[in-house]
Amino acid sequence: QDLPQLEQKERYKVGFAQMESNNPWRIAETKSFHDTAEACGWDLIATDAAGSAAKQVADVDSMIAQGIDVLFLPPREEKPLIPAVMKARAAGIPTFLVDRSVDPAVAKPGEHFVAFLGSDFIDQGNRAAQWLMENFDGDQGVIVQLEGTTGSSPANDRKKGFDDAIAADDRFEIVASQTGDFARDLGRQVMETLLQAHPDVNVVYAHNDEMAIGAIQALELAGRKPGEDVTIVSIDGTRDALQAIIDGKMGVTVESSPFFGPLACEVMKKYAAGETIPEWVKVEDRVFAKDNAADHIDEAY
Amino acid sequence: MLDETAFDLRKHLRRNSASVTVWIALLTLILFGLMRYDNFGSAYNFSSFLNYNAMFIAIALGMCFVIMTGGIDLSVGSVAAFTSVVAAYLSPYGIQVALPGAVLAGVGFGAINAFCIIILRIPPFIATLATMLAAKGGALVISGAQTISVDWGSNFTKLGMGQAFGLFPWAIVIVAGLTLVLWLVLERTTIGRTVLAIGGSEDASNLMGLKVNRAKAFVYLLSGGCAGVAGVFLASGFGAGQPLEGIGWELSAIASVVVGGTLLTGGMGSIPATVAGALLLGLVFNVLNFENGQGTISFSAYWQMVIRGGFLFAVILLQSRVIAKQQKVLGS
Amino acid sequence: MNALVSMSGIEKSFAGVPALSQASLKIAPGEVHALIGQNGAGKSTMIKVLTGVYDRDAGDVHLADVPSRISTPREAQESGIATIYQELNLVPLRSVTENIIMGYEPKRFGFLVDWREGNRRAREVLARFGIDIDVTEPLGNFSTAIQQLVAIARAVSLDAKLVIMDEPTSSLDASEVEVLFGVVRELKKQGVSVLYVSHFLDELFQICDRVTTMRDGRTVSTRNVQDTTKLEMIADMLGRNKDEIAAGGLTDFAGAKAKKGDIVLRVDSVSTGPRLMHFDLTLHRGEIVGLGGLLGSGRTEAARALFGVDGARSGAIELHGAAGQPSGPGDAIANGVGFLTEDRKAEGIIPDMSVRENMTLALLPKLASRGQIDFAREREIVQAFIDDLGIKAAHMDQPIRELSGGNQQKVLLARWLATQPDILILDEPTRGVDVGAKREIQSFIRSYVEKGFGVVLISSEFEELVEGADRIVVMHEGRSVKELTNPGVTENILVRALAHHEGGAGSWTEQ
Amino acid sequence: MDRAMKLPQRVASMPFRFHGGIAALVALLVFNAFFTPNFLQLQTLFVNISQVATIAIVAMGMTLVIATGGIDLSVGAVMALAGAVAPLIFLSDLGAAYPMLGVTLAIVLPLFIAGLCGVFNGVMVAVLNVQPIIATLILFISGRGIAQVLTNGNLQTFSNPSFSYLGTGKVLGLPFQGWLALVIACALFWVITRTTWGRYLLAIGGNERAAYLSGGPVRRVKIGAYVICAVLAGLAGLIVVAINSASDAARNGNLMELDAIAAAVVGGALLQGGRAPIFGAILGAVIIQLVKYTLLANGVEDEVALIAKAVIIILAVWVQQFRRA
Ligand SMILES: Nc1ncnc2c1ncn2[C@@H]1O[C@H](COP(=O)(O)OP(=O)(O)OP(=O)(O)O)[C@@H](O)[C@H]1O
Ligand SMILES: Nc1ncnc2c1ncn2[C@@H]1O[C@H](COP(=O)(O)OP(=O)(O)OP(=O)(O)O)[C@@H](O)[C@H]1O
Ligand SMILES: [Mg+2]
Ligand SMILES: [Mg+2]
Repeated sequence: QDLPQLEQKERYKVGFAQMESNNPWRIAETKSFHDTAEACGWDLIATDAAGSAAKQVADVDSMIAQGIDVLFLPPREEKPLIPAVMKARAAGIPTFLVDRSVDPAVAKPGEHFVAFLGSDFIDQGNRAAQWLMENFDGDQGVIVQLEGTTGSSPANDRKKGFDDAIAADDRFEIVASQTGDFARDLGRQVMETLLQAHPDVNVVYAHNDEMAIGAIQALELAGRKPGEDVTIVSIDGTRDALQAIIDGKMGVTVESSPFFGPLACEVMKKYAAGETIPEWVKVEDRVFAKDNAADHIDEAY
Repeated sequence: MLDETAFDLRKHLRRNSASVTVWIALLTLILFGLMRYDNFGSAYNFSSFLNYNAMFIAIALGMCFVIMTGGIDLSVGSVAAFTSVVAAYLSPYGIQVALPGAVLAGVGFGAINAFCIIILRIPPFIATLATMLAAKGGALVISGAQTISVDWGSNFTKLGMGQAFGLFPWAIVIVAGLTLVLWLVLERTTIGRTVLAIGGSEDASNLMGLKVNRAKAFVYLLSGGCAGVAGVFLASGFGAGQPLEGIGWELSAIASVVVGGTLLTGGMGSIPATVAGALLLGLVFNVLNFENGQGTISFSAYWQMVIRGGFLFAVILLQSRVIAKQQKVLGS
Repeated sequence: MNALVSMSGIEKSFAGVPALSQASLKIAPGEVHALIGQNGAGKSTMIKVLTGVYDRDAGDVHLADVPSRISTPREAQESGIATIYQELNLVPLRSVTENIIMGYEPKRFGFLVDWREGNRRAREVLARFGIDIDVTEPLGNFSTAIQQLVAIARAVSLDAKLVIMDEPTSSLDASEVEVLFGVVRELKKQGVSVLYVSHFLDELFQICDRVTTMRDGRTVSTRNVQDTTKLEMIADMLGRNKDEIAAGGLTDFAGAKAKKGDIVLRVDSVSTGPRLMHFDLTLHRGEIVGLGGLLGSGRTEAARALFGVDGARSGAIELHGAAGQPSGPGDAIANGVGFLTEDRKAEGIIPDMSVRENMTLALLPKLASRGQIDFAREREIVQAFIDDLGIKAAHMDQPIRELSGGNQQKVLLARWLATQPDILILDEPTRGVDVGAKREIQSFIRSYVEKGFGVVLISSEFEELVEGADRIVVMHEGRSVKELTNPGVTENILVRALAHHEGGAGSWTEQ
Repeated sequence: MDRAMKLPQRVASMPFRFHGGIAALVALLVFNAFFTPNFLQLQTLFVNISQVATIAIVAMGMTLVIATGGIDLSVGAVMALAGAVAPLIFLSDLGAAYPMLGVTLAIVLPLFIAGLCGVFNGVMVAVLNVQPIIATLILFISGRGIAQVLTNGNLQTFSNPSFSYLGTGKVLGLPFQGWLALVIACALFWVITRTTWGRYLLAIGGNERAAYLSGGPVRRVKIGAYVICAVLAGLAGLIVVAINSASDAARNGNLMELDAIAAAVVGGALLQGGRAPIFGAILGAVIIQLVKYTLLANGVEDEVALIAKAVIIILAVWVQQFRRA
């Protein structure tokens, strides 16, 4: 079976079904789509599923009912969003998955949806670990891991990527791995507690920058010197994180850019023009550390 | 003869003015949508809307029974998530196994609630709050904190995605059946009447020799079972058991019940009006999505929260006026 | 004689405080057996032990010579004991029918409730009490009297071997009491036993065969009613000598007369709604004005209007010669009005609060300076009232729910006496109160009036009104229709005044 | 002070609800002393005090509301709202020009706005007779939305040492917010036990009609309880913002209502009203906090921790029921 085609025209009715808006990253992503809309000729319908995969499917349903031409979907979960992809295809709407993908065992790019635009969460975790292994100069790395929302796919993948890579280096040991729910305040509280239970910690790996910043605050409150006696590695590349790197409090953050609007526009135009789209339009994530943080802080969100 | 029927209708409307309000509000909102948006009344929107809301209706029905006894069940959302995982695990054996299995799991949590409330005498709010945490934890444990794919090969996904008689999604048929049965249970069975009596006055019900504990256990088991049904819809409609779903479902279910005119203190309540309440609250999302497609304003996620709160405020205000009037008729 | 019920050596205590000790009771088949005693003597507790509401600490209960296995009210019903508990055990939100047939619904196909048949049955049993109302209407829409009768109707309809009535007549008027007696006699004719608890000793002579008296949780005597006198019963109840009591009289109103002073309250044609229309009243200092009327005649409504609970739609209220309707209870209290409500449980006590806190609730604004309570003064005042009124409580910090009804009532009376209102409205101040406490309460009312305050006394007991009030305003359907002035009013005159305005007394129609 | 009441009766009648909570607390402490690494350290105390303060402050407000027979689901949203407003003020031009005035306003104004939320809840409940769960559900849903609308959904980060003192300052070596909670507790305890307002509060919870018919200012007292609760929630929101040097309207106070209710109930509050154990609320908050701490410090997985928390809540409440009977 073929993918639905997209005709070339002036304006498109475009659906963007955001999954939630409870963190700066998501907000920046939504904003990026809104900002792109005018330039790209989109009549944008943006919905918000408030963190529920089920509602996200229902949102897509209501967009299908409204007769959108294209769907951009950051699926909250790998499996539960498959029906949304299938329904869109059945309705003749080409779908692009954004920043997360769905279970490839059931819904395939090039067949059920056009392509996946985004980074590789496992790779992000992996690269954070790589940087750590290259730049850590002690002989014993005692790691605390601050996980994202329990059960969410970025949390699972970033953990897997990091754990797998770090296992290869026996200088490191992960002594505690607890969820901070991707939030700064919880990241701080969890770090405060873990620091008490494991005072010898000298590495913190956080699944996002918000928790990393929280961890830095916890360390400072406890009289530790983040950046000097504790190395902090994280993912996202927010402005606060880059500032922390510049200030020497944080080691590295692996970029996970939320600015998908322009890319989405570009890929959609190409698809409409009949070009073949690769199954995975990979976003090249940069790595921000001491050497380049200052150069990029102005473009960060 | 003629006179008497006319009088009865008036009496009926007077006694059920809260239900009448919610139906009017629902129809008004539908009419508003039909007039303002293209495709709002399309079969696709209609059936996908009902299909999605079938879960919430199922939960609200169970909640309605609990609330009519003067209790509350905060655990329904987490239990639905838990049972969706159970259903996903059982899906290879087909719906005939997965549905009873998941419902049974839900009933199990209902039994825990009932035990804590009836035997340990823990207030329902606290008991079900604890079960909410436990069910969420349990869902994550049994799923290994992953969404669990259903078996797409078995007949399991028919329930959530297939159409009954090629017309309606199965979920709607099931929920309609459930509504009917529960309506009958409430209006025409001893246990239904006992539920209402308990809400009216538990002491009096005890002294009247009603089987109070049995009825209380029944409502919590029922609520758990309804959450189980919702869990099955969740798994089969979305192709996965989802341990993280269900957050806040208990509050929307409570809101549906109250918007339907049921007193939170118990003793009075209506099944159809609860369904209408659930539909009304669900429809707000649908309308907001369509409004966002108008191109005039695009409501951000936070504006949507404000609008939903405002809408709930308006309906509750209206409802509280109506109920106050009714109570005034009732004296004191 | 084989006893239908035989209880002996019953012990029951609450949180270490004994309510029953060595109590016993024997009820013969087909007899009407009275159970009497002061407030807190343990009558209701005895009934609750028998019907499985409470577990007993010790003692034997036999039903027809077989050890009783009743441990819940349900099992009591199944064993043929139907009970009307003292506190109405009905569900006001549900319909009259449901309240009557609940638990015994007629079914179709074995599981669906047959409402048509249920309504028919409900109407049928109510008809025995001469009541014709819309049985599908919520019970709460009807007056206390109707509700009381519905409770009785339910019990009677259960086909029991024993019907227990704990103070069934406390909120019924004379004609309804007559109807009830008719039903009791009928039950007796059918061989059903009745256990009858009442503080109205005169009633016992009309219907009861034997009477058991309790005092302080013990059974003191069981007598044949024919062979005893009221005085003897009272002596048993109080544990005192007959002659001592004979000297006193039954109410403590008679004789005393206060000087009538200026007008403190003038009510001119006040209406608050359909249940109070064009109500007139004047009250002088040093005077007790009684409000007489049948149940539902609007006396409570009148009191609520005076106290600012229900706003007047028309008419005028003058307090101390100044026009002004109180805007609410707080305002009324500040203007020297007090209101002892008729429903002690729902509108009077705060069960978990102490005697002290309950007593000073209305006095709080005066007890505090800048919001801060003066505890020393509070305790002083409370102790004074406990001593004066002879309130029986372990200490002033005991939760009021642990007190007997009569003592609770005294605490509530003290709540209002403490604020020293110029106008004290008492709605059924002695309802459900035993003879001893009743006399005491009445004497407090009298001495309060003698200090120059005015009292509005609402009572369903003609004796209390006739002997206690200086004037009686007769109410009918929300209007003040007649005024009788003492001395010279007798119960007969009062009954005639009431009957004059009441077409077919005792028949109730829908609202 | 109390001659009429003998000592054993006093012991038997008043503080027995505490025993369940105290038993739970002691059990937790003993467990931690043995099994949690480095538990018996001053720093542990420090960390726990700084974390428990917000729960305790909100739980005390919740206790007042519960004492009237109500409940307040909106506390988390109010935290977010107050927390969102504060940085808006001291980051504004005015705040930049007059730093002291900015900080003062940044504390007073959010608390005032929180108070308005309390007025809204209170009026809904006391005047319009809407059931408390539903009345406060409205702000639960939209309060956070309003906060996000105000900040456009953005995280606001700042560095303002004088404001941050709320969350990071120390007095006598212990966190400022801990002292704050203690002061509030003493003040509220005084209000409840010594003032007419407190007496009316308990009377309303015990029997609202009786309280009204005895001249109690029912509406005013109820609204007051919701206002105090909301203001305390607002204060907690400010503390969270101050600790983090950032205001996150989406997350601030998330799920706080559940913790606060659990703390109040574990501390001895009765959901049907009539009881306001303020120090019980603190005890409850400490237990909730210690449970969190224990599970975290011992590396218990999040999902198992949820189950453990459920069991502990049930046990703590059950022990109290048991004691009572
Ligand atoms: N649930 C209870 N908890 C504590 N004490 C109780 C309880 N029920 C009754 N009591 C106490 O037991 C004693 C007997 O009370 P009971 O209600 O049986 O008296 P009674 O004879 O029915 O009085 P009344 O004529 O006022 O109805 C009283 O002292 C009362 O305070
Ligand atoms: N027919 C009725 N329908 C509805 N409510 C009624 C009816 N009659 C009385 N009530 C209610 O019952 C309460 C008891 O007052 P009632 O009408 O019996 O007046 P009353 O003359 O004060 O009689 P009582 O002797 O009981 O004090 C009142 O507050 C009133 O609201
Ligand atoms: Mg009694
Ligand atoms: Mg009356």
